[in-house]
This record gives sequence, C-alpha cells and structure tokens, in this order.
Amino acid sequence: MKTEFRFVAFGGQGMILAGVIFGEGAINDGKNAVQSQSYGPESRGGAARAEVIIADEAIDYPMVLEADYLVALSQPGYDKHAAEIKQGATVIIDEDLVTAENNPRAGAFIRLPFTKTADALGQRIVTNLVMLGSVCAIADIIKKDALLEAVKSNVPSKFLELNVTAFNQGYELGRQARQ
Amino acid sequence: MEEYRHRLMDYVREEIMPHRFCTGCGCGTVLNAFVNAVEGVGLSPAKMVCVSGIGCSSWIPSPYFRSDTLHTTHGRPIAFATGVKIMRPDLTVIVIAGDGDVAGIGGNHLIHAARRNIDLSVFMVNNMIYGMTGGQVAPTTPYGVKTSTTPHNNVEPAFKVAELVMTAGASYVARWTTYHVFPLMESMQNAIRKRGFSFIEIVSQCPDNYGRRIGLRTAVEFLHQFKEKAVRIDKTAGMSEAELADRIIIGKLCDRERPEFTAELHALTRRIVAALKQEQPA
Amino acid sequence: MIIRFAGFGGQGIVLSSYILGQSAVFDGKKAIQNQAYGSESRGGECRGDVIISADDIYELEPDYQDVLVAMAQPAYEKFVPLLRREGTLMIDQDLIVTDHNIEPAGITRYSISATDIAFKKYGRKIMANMVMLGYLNTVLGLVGRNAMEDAISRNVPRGSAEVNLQAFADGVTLAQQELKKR
Amino acid sequence: MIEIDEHLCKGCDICIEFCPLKVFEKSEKLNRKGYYVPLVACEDECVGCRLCELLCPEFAIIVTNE
Amino acid sequence: MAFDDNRLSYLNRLAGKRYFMLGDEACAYGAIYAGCDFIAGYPITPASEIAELLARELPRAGGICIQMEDELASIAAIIGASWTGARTMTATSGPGFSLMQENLGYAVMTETPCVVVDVQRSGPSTGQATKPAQGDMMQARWGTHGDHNIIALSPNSGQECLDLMLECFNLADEYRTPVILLMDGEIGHIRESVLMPDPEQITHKTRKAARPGEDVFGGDDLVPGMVHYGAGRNIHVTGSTHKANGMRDVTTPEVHDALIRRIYAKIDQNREKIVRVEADTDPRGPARIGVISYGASSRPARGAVLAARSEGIAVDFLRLITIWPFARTQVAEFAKDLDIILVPEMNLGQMSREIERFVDCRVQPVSKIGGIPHTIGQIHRAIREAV
Amino acid sequence: MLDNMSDHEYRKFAARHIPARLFAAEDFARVRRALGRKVLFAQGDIAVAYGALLAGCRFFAGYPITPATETAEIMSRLLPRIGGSYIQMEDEIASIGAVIGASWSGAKAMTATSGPGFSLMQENIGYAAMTETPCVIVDVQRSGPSTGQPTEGAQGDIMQAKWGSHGDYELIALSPSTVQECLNLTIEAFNLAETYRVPVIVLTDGLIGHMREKIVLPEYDDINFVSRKTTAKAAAAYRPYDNDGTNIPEMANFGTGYRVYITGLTHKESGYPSTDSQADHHRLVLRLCNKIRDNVGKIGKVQRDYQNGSGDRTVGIISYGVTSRSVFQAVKELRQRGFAVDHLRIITNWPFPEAEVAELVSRCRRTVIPELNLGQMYHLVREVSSGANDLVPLWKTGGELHTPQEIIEGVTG
Repeated sequence: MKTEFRFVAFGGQGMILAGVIFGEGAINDGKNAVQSQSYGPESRGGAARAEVIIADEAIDYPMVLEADYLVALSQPGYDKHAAEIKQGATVIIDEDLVTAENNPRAGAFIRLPFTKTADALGQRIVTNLVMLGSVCAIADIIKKDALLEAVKSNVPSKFLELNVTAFNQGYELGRQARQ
Repeated sequence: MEEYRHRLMDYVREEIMPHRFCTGCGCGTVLNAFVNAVEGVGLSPAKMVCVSGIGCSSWIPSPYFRSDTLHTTHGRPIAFATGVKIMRPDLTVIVIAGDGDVAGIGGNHLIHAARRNIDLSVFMVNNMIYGMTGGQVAPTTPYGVKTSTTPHNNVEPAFKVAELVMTAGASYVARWTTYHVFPLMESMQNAIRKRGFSFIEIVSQCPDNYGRRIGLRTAVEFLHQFKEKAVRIDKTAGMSEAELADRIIIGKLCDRERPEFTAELHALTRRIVAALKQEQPA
Repeated sequence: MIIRFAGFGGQGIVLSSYILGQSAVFDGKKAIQNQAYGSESRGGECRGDVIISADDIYELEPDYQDVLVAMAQPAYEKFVPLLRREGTLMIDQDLIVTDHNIEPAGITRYSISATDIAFKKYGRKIMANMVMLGYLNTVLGLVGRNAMEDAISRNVPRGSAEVNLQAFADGVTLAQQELKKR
Repeated sequence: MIEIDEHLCKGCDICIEFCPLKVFEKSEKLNRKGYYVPLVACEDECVGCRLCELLCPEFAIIVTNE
Repeated sequence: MAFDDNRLSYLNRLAGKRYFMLGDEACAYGAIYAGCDFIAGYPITPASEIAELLARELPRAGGICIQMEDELASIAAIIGASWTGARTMTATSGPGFSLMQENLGYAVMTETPCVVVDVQRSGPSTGQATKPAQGDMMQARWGTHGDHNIIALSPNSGQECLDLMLECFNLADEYRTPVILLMDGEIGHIRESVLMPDPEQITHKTRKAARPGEDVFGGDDLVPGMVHYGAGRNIHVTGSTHKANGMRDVTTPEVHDALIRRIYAKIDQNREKIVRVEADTDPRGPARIGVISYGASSRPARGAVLAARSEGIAVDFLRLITIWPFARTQVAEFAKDLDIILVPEMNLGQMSREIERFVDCRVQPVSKIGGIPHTIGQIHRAIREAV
Repeated sequence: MLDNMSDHEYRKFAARHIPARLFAAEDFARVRRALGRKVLFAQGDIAVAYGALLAGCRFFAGYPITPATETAEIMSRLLPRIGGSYIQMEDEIASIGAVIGASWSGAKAMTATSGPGFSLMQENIGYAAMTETPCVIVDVQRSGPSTGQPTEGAQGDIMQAKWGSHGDYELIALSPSTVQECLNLTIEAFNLAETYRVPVIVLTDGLIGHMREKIVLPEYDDINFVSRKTTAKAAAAYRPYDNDGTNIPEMANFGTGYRVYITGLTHKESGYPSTDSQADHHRLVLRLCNKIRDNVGKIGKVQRDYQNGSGDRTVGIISYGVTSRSVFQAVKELRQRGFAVDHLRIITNWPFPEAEVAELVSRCRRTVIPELNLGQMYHLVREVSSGANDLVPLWKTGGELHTPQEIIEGVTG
C-alpha cells in the first residue's frame, strides 16, 4: 500500500519542513517514506513543492506521479498540479489563499482556514503546522503521536508549545472536516 | 483608476517583474538606486553592458536591468567585463555582484582589475553572507557570527573590501548602505562618470538568511542598525580602532586621477600601428 | 639527413641548429628543427636537432642520427651511441676524448679545434659554433653557402654579423683543407 | 501624490517605518501573495521627499509632486 | 568579413613569404590571418610562445593582447570580448586547460564563438612541463560538466597550425561555439617552414546576425543569429538554463531539454560538414592493417606506413584532422575490410577507445607517454607485429 | 598481484600492509553519539556527511553550491564536535587544495560540490591523482553545462569524472541510488581512497541529494575500516613512491619524520621531479593507471537483478544512480506482464565494469540504457560491446527522473 502526498505553496510558507515532518512521522510509525521537494532559486516568494510517499514496502520510484492527496496553499501551485491527481484523490486547500470550487477528479474537496488559524495564534509562521495537523487527521495513515514526535525533533524547542498548539488546532479542523 | 506604472519601468525588464528577491531584501533597493543613478547620469542603457556573477545580488542587473547583460560564472564577472570593456571601450561596463562573488571566489580578479585601473564600475552588494545558497559564512561575515557553515562560531575576521580595492589602485572607492539611498545614488553616478576603476561597497540587508542569525528579523531592523552604526569617513579622524570596530564607515574613500587601462592600451596599439605604417615595406 | 648538435648551454648549440634549419628552408629544402627545452638548456646539457630533406619529413623523434656534432664530453657520451652505423661524427677535439667502445661501427670522424680557434682568433669562445657550422656544411654539402650566410646574418646579435661570418668562413676553409687531404 | 502597486509590494514595511512624516500605515489587506500592503493614511502630510520611493526594494511606490 | 586597413597592410607585408618558425608561432600568425582581434592569456609552457608572438605582432595589426591574472580570467575575458563582436582566443596547456573547464562550459552554454588553443604537455598535473603529449584528447570532449558537444582540430605541422587556426575561427563563428585547437608540445615546439598566405585568398565566415526582434538563443535554426553588445537590443546572456529570448528559466524541464538538445545537435547534425580527415589507402590493393593517428603522432605513423609499404606490407592510413566531433562515419568506412587498426598516440589509448566504439575490427593502441614522440621504427615494428 | 588473491588472502594482506591507526571503536562511538538516533529520516547530502564521519573523515573543506551545500553545513556542525576541522574556503579550487594538504597531514579528508565547482576542481583532481593523495570528492550532479539548472538533478558529469583533468590517470567513482547508499558508499569511498591512494568521487545528484529517506546508521562491526598503508621503514631507507609490488606505495604522512617531497611534476620513486625522463614518466603514469585497472575486479561493484532467461527473448537494462529507482519499479511491472528483463545496476562507474556490461549485452536481444544525460554511459556500453547488438539509449535532461512508464516503453517499444 503506497500513498502519495503533494504539498504546494509559496516559498517561505514552511511547506518543505511540513513534508519533512510528515515523512519523519511515517518513519517513527515504522513505515517507509521518501520525501522530495522542488523550489526555484529564490528561497522566498517563489513556488515550493514538497512530496512525500508513504508505504509499508520499499519504495523504488521516489517521485509522485499522481497524488492521492493534494494540499495547496498557493493559487499557482494549485493551478499547476490540480490535474495531476489520482481519480478519487483528496484535495485540501487553504480557503483564503486558493480560489477553487471543486476538482473533477477529486473524491473529496476540503477547504480549511490554515492561515487564518495561524494568524489567530499570532504567528503566521505556524500555518504549516496547522496544515499538517489537518492532513494527519484527514489522511489518518500516520499515528498522531508519531507525527508529534517528528514535530518535536524538527522545531526549535522554544517554539515547541506554539507549534504543538497549531498542530492540534489543525488536527481538530481536519477531524471535523473528515466527518 | 488608470494602470499604475513606475516612471522608471523602462529601465527594468518589466515582463519579469515583480522580481524574486525576498521581502525587504536590500538587492531591490540597490536596483532602485541604480536605476535612478543611470537616469540621473542621463546614460542610455543601450550603451551599457551589465555583468554579474552568481548570487542574489547578481540578479540585480541580470535579468532585471534592461541593458545588454552578461550573467557569468561564479566569481568571474570582472574578468568577463574586462574582455567586454577592452573591445568596446565606448560602452559603459558595470559589474553588480555580491561580496562572495566579488571578494570571495573572485577576489583575485577584483584586485587585478583595480590594479590595472580599468574603466569598470563595480557595485558590490555586501550582505555579509552567502544568501542564495542559504546562509553560509562569507569573507565579509563579521567575527563571531554563527552561520550555517560556522554553526559554532566564525573565527575568521571580515574583509574590509573597499579599503582593499583602494590600496590595489582603484580611481574611485566609496562605501554606503541601503539606508543611505540618496548619497548611494549620487555616488553611483560619480562612479559611472569616473574614468578608471570605480568601486562602491553597498552594505545591504539579508533578513532571511543573515538577519535571523544575528537577531535582526526584518529589513526595518537592519536599516535602523545601518543608520546607527554608520559613521561618515570625515568623522573617523579622531576615532580609535576599537571605537571603529563595530561601525560601518561610509562615504568616499578615494577619488583620484590615474591612467586608465583601456585608454593606455588602445593608445599604445595606435602608436604601434602608426609606427608600422611609417616603416618601409620590408 | 638527421643532424644533432650537442654540448653545454651557452655554446650556441640551439642557435646552430636553428641557423642550419632556416638556411635549408631558404635553400628550398624541407627542414624541421627541434631542441631540448627546460632545465637542460640552462647551463646544463643542451641539444638541437635538425632534419633536412627534399621530401616531406615524417620523423619527429629519429631512432638514429646521421650526424652528431658534439661540443662537450657528456654530450658525446650520451649521444654517440645513437649515431647511425656509418654515420658522421664531428667533434671539437680539445673538449672531447673519444671512446671507440661506445661508438657505432663504421663511422666517419672529423675533429677540429673550433673553440681554440674561436678564442685565439676572436677572443670569444662562442664563435666556435660558427666555425663548426662552416666546417659541417662544407664537409657534408648540406645547403648553399649563400643561404647559410643569409641565415647567420639574420640570427646573430646586431652588429656581430661580420665577425660571425668570418668565423664561419674559417670553418669552411678548414673543411676544404680536410677534404683535400681525404 | 503617492501610488502603491499592490501587485509588486512584498510587505517589508520599510516605507511605513522610515517615512519622516509617517504617511504610511499598516493595513489588514492581503495581496495575492499573502502580504499585507501598506496604506497611504495621511497623504496630506507628504512633502515629496521620495525617500520611500527610493528605499522601496520593489518599485512599488511612486511619488509625484503636483 | 574583410580585413580592416591596419590588418591588411600588416598582412600584405607577410604575404608569400616563407619563414622557419615554431608551430606555436605559426598558430599565432594563423590567428592574425583569421582576423583575431583579442587574445587574453596566461603564461604556461609550452604555449607561451603563442601569446608572446601575439603580444608583439597583434598590436601591429591593430589587435589587442592582454595577460590576465590566471587562465580562468583569460577565457572569461575572451568570452566577454566575443559578445562585443570581436574574434577572440586564448592559448594554454594542460593545467591551464583544466582551470578553463568551467568557463569553457559557459561558452558552450551561451553559444559564444571563441578559440581555445591547448598545446598539450605531459600530464596529469604539472607532469613534465616541457614535454609533449596528447593526453587531453578526452578532456577536450568531456572536461566540463553537463551534456555538451565541442569542436576540436589537431594540426600535425607548422603550416597546419596556421591553416587550422583560420578554420577554428571560422567554425567558431559559423556554429557559435568554442572551438579547440588541440596542438601538442611537439608540433608547437618544432620549427618548420611555413608559408604566409596572401590575405586576398583568405575567406572568413561571418557570424550570422539575428534579424530585428529575432531571438538570440533559439528559433528555427540550430544556430541562432547573434546580436552584439551595444547594438541596442538589450540582450541577456546567461550560463544558466535560458529560454530562446535569453531569459533564465532554471526549473522547467522542457526549456532545459530543448536548449541542451539544440546546442548538442547543432554540432552533431553538422558532423559531416565539420569533419575533416586525410585518408591514404594503399594503392596496391586491399589492406588488412590500418593505422589511424592525428597530430604529432601522425607524422611518424605516416612514415612507418610508407616504410611498411616499401617492404610489401599493405597498410591503409587515416589521419584525423577534426578530433571532435568524432569522424565516426569516416572511421567506420575506413575500418570496413580491416582486421586490425593500430592507433599510435601519445597517451594511454584515449582515441583508440573512441575508435573502438564505431568499428568491428580489433583496435590496438600504440601508446607512448613520457614526452618523446614515437620513432618511425617503433610504429613500423608495431605494423610488422600486426601482420 | 592483488587481483590474484582470494578475499581471505587479501584481508591478510590488508591487515599486514594497512596497519595505520585504524579507526578505534571509541572514536566510532563518539561519532555515533554526535549523529544521534540510529534510524533517521535524512537527505542524501546529509547521509553523505554521516557516512564520511563514520568512515573517519576528520577534515572537510568546501564552498557553498546548490545542491551540495547541505553536506558542508552538516560537516561544519558535526566535525568540530568530534575533534575534526571544517573550513569554508574562498572557492572550489582552494577547497580541494586544502583537502589534499590535510590528507598529507594524515587526515581522511573530503570536499563536496556540484558541476561548476567540480569543473573548477579538475586541475587539482589531477594533482591528487599524480601525487596519489587519498581523498573523497562528492559531486552532487545538477543540470549543466555551465550554471544550467542549479536545483535540478542530472547525471551529466559521468564522463567528466573520468576525463575532466588533463593527461592520463585513473580514479574511482561510485554512484549511489538511495539515501542509505549515499551513506554506505561514502564509507566505501574512503576505504577505496585509502587502499588505492587515489581520489574517489561519489557521484550523487540533485534528486538524491535533496531527497529524504529512512536511513539506518551502521554499527562499528558492520564496517570494515581501511586506513592508508603507512611505512615502517627507517627514514633513510624510505622513498615515497617505491613500488613494493602492489603498485601502491607506502605513505609517510607529513610530520612523521620522513621529510617527504611531494610534487605534481613527474617524479621518481624518491619523489624528486624528473621532468625530462621518458622512462620515469612512463613508469609512474603506467603504475598510477594500473593500480586501478588491474584491480577492477576488487573495486568494481554492480547489482545484478537477473532472471538469466534465454538470450533471444531477454531485454537488458543497464542503469546507475537515481535512475535505477525507476528501473527497479519498471522491472517489477514488466515481469508481472511476462517480459524477461535482466537489470544490471552499475555502482562503480569508474573503473567501468566492462566485463559485466559486455556479458549482459552479448546475451540480450536488446539493451536499454536510461540516464539523465545525452547518452554518456551509452557511449561506454558501445565501446565494450561489439556493436552488433541493439542498444537503446533513453536520454532525459531537464531535471526530472524517468517515470517507470518511460522505462517500460523503452523496453517494449
């Protein structure tokens, strides 16, 4: 069983870190994972994409061809990758940053307020953790504890509490969306 | 509301704006000052060649400034520019690149071009870090700063590049910061007009890859610091080395007349050709 | 015809080979000239090679020389074994003690006191190379005398052409005497 | 008159901070790239010194003296 | 391209004269005849004589010579100068050629016409500075990173040093690419008779000019037209992956693919036009033995072939004048009826491996390293042993 | 001599001739503590650094370049913690220069770069080959030529790795295809560098360098540590380039009392320059080449995924590096669909495993060679195959990996 995730955003939104945490969470959970990314030469403001493949078996081809999950925090990112999803895939967008009503190939189309939630916590920088919490709840293939462990090893300890809060709020958003 | 268009958009490659510098990056301000300087000098970009290397600030002319542009390999823009200038002395050749490019990997070309006193204007954007590759130590990084490749401590002192270039023989040398935009613009005009090697070190901010390492998180904090730390060169006379250690000395370091290389070279060639013509055919 | 000049740096060895090669070209022949570069040519051992031919020259590194002009003992010892059987050896007799054991069979030997003549007559040992050139060219009939004199005039230091040509002529005279004897 | 190109602005706040007469203010308005663009709050105060125009890294501000 | 007055009056003084000169010097005169405007270099044995002669003579012909601070700067300067419309060159040897590799790739990527002379010496590293070799044959093809193609020619006489320089500059301009003259220390440092041609007989290919509005880095032709600096076109030249208009696009695979394949193809598809070989098949009938050689090695190789024939051994001979692109069709054709090909070269078998890729018969290197060219006898023996 | 030895004999030989300060278990434990957990989710660039540290690397000199910078960054953080030294030099030329100097000071030393920096290093790579300096160079390949696409992966430096410097020389180059292998092969690279006294190149690429995967750190007993064979001779009797019959001279590190003279000029066994002797040059360069060429069997590593079916049906695939990942997936699918496919993955690009390749090509109906360049290894396969077989190059440039489907089409098409 192999599940492919694609996260798209602008550079600077922490999407690659989110991908790293997501992949490491899968490893913590005893699964295999490959994470790759692509970004332009600029570290901020350009297009950024993180891809994670999670599987029980060894992963040969390491790239995402058709995503099971497309998570979009930028309009150009969404527009570019909207068609490259599996039939019946789950699409998750930030409702304030991406304008899209539905996707003909999507089995589920979920709009969530990641940025707004982070802003409410006073730190836009944790948008990615909100998103990650939601994806954790919606996809439900990595245990929440395993993912939180990965959060801990990847964010500075003085911001840990904030990040965990963001993650939990996102998780709650995702849980509700799933229902 | 009518379509907004900046009055100097003709000087930039508008089709690829907005540029890709990070929020608050000093490179944008340098581009702005440079465009204003070129307009102020009344120079047609069609008579300019801008040469740059590899690094964020190399993007200032390449691709954003709309003249002939030569985007070269890392560290070598001055060498490339030397070839351009020798063969087209009528064109104004300008190098804009970063501290790593010009003073690090390309340090040898810098001192030799200054020694030759070739008529180039080199605007070195000094953000004290390798920004494009993510924040590694540069030859201009101050002692004691932790970077991604000096995570424990930087134990190397920083280069004083402007002073080095002055010693090497340049005609015009100045240092400004991205806060001092009006004198910077004026200085760029002087540098462009100067016959000979002119060099401006522009102390600039990199909030994303340098600022977070020294506790300055935004461009605003950087500019405040530049404003506070800057000291005009004419005020440094009575100051001790210790007093100056943490300051940014701004202003014109030198402005002098020295024989210019391409002029000398072409005059020599003319003399040789003329001498040959006077010789009787062998 | 493959000719090797060998001696010490400072004896004008390379210049000799250059003049011979150039004069061959002036004379309408094909020629290549090669020399040892680097440490060898600065005071140490020194050599210059010339190949002269009426046809295209394919040889760059000959297996054997037809002629060896030796102006120093180490050069003689090093290169005489590479002389072709029945080749020609030309030495400055005051500088070299020959050793028949290392010489190929059947060679023809010519010995003159080039350095001695140069020093006694002109006060300059370096003129020995011109004496040698005149001798060599006359004995073997390599190139026309005019072509060689032209090449000498072009390649010796300004103002010294006359004395060099005089030394060359001395070598020619010596050779003519020697040829009469044989 | 001060014009701001929202499309170009990256929300660095330099203009807000360094305008000698504090003409600009932060706004709540997000542009398409997710930056808060500044607001020209008291244009009447502007004396046309053009510091904001020259400091702006984005060519997003233009000051015209009428 | 016509000569300007200065150049013409300079060359008219030389026309028809025969000189006894170094291969290096002949190469330098070739550059003057080729209309070279600018040379930037750095001293290195055994190539220094080229720069020295040009430093003396090129200004007399109205050109410019500069000694840069190193070889990286030298090739950088000639690339910059080339974009002003000048014909430019540099000359070096192994260690300097290694230093130039990054910017050689830059010239390929930016499609900058220029000529690089590599007078090969014994390597690796500083090796034997004064000794000739042919050890950079593969480096010339593969020395810089990434996929690319290159043109390289190899002279085997002083006269050819001059003649091939003309060809190098013409090829560089015609295909908008750096061209390498792969000399060797042997040919560079022997003196031979060289005839100075009549300037009226020289033909120069001109760079194709881009039409107004036409892209400088793409378009319908494999070789796009060029625009020079100062022409008011505001062209952008970058070594990064770029679109047809010169603007960087370093993330779109299709842009990179199209650019690199075109740059590769402009030489690959014109191979038959570019390649020059010199074949000498045994007139007396089918030979089973062939000899392929190039540069300095081809002189004793040819001598050995003639010697073998005089003994009644049938031998075919092929000399590669163009080294890159490789003369694959000519070599395959040459090899058709042969049992064995001997490849005398002054390295450990670099081109013999390349030959192996395109022939079915046995290929045997006749290697010699250490700075002394093959003697005719050595190659002759190898032919005898192959019988 | 070495190639006639059995593995057992070789180990005995190595124990006798390679005694120099082997990496002690306590040292290793210290490094392992610095690296943290045994199971990690890490990038290829990081795995390379970890491999180097675990192999005993104590010196790194580098210069920032995408996509290799992460290796330098992690080395700068970890090396000081285990008593090693890191320096960022002024350019890549200086970086490899410093590495060579450090190696002669006795340290296992490395640098990491990408295409443009690799091009700059070529002169000094030749110097390392000529002076027989053990060192490791990681080239994280990106799309070229020139600055090309800095953030995209490629395999365009395969030929350059062998032919980038002037003159005749041999070196070793390895291509990992997983992040775990980035770690394992870097350890291997150090062992080979020390054994053969040669620069060893680890050819990763931007894809694998930036990709994160699960890696498991090895234990002390998992690794066979090799250090250079140093001399036990008295200083007066020692000559730095004496051939003891193995073609690999004993080394005397700087400061150990031997006062060795090291030069990139052609040198005699004494180390002193010999710039005029044909015989000295021939003997030296031939030995430099033969010490590698004669040991292809020992150095060369391949991975065979063979069914060894009948030749007239079988299609062969030859791959290396990251491209192998697509091939493995494609091969699984092809076999499910009933195709006979034999896959040879080349781990050691240089010296090129000619015999292995020739064997596969000779018995396959056609052989497909996918690579992220315009056919560089295809070139080499042609060289060692008779030319009569159907060789299919699958070229791809621009920074994207072949999809398994593209490989399948190459095989079936």
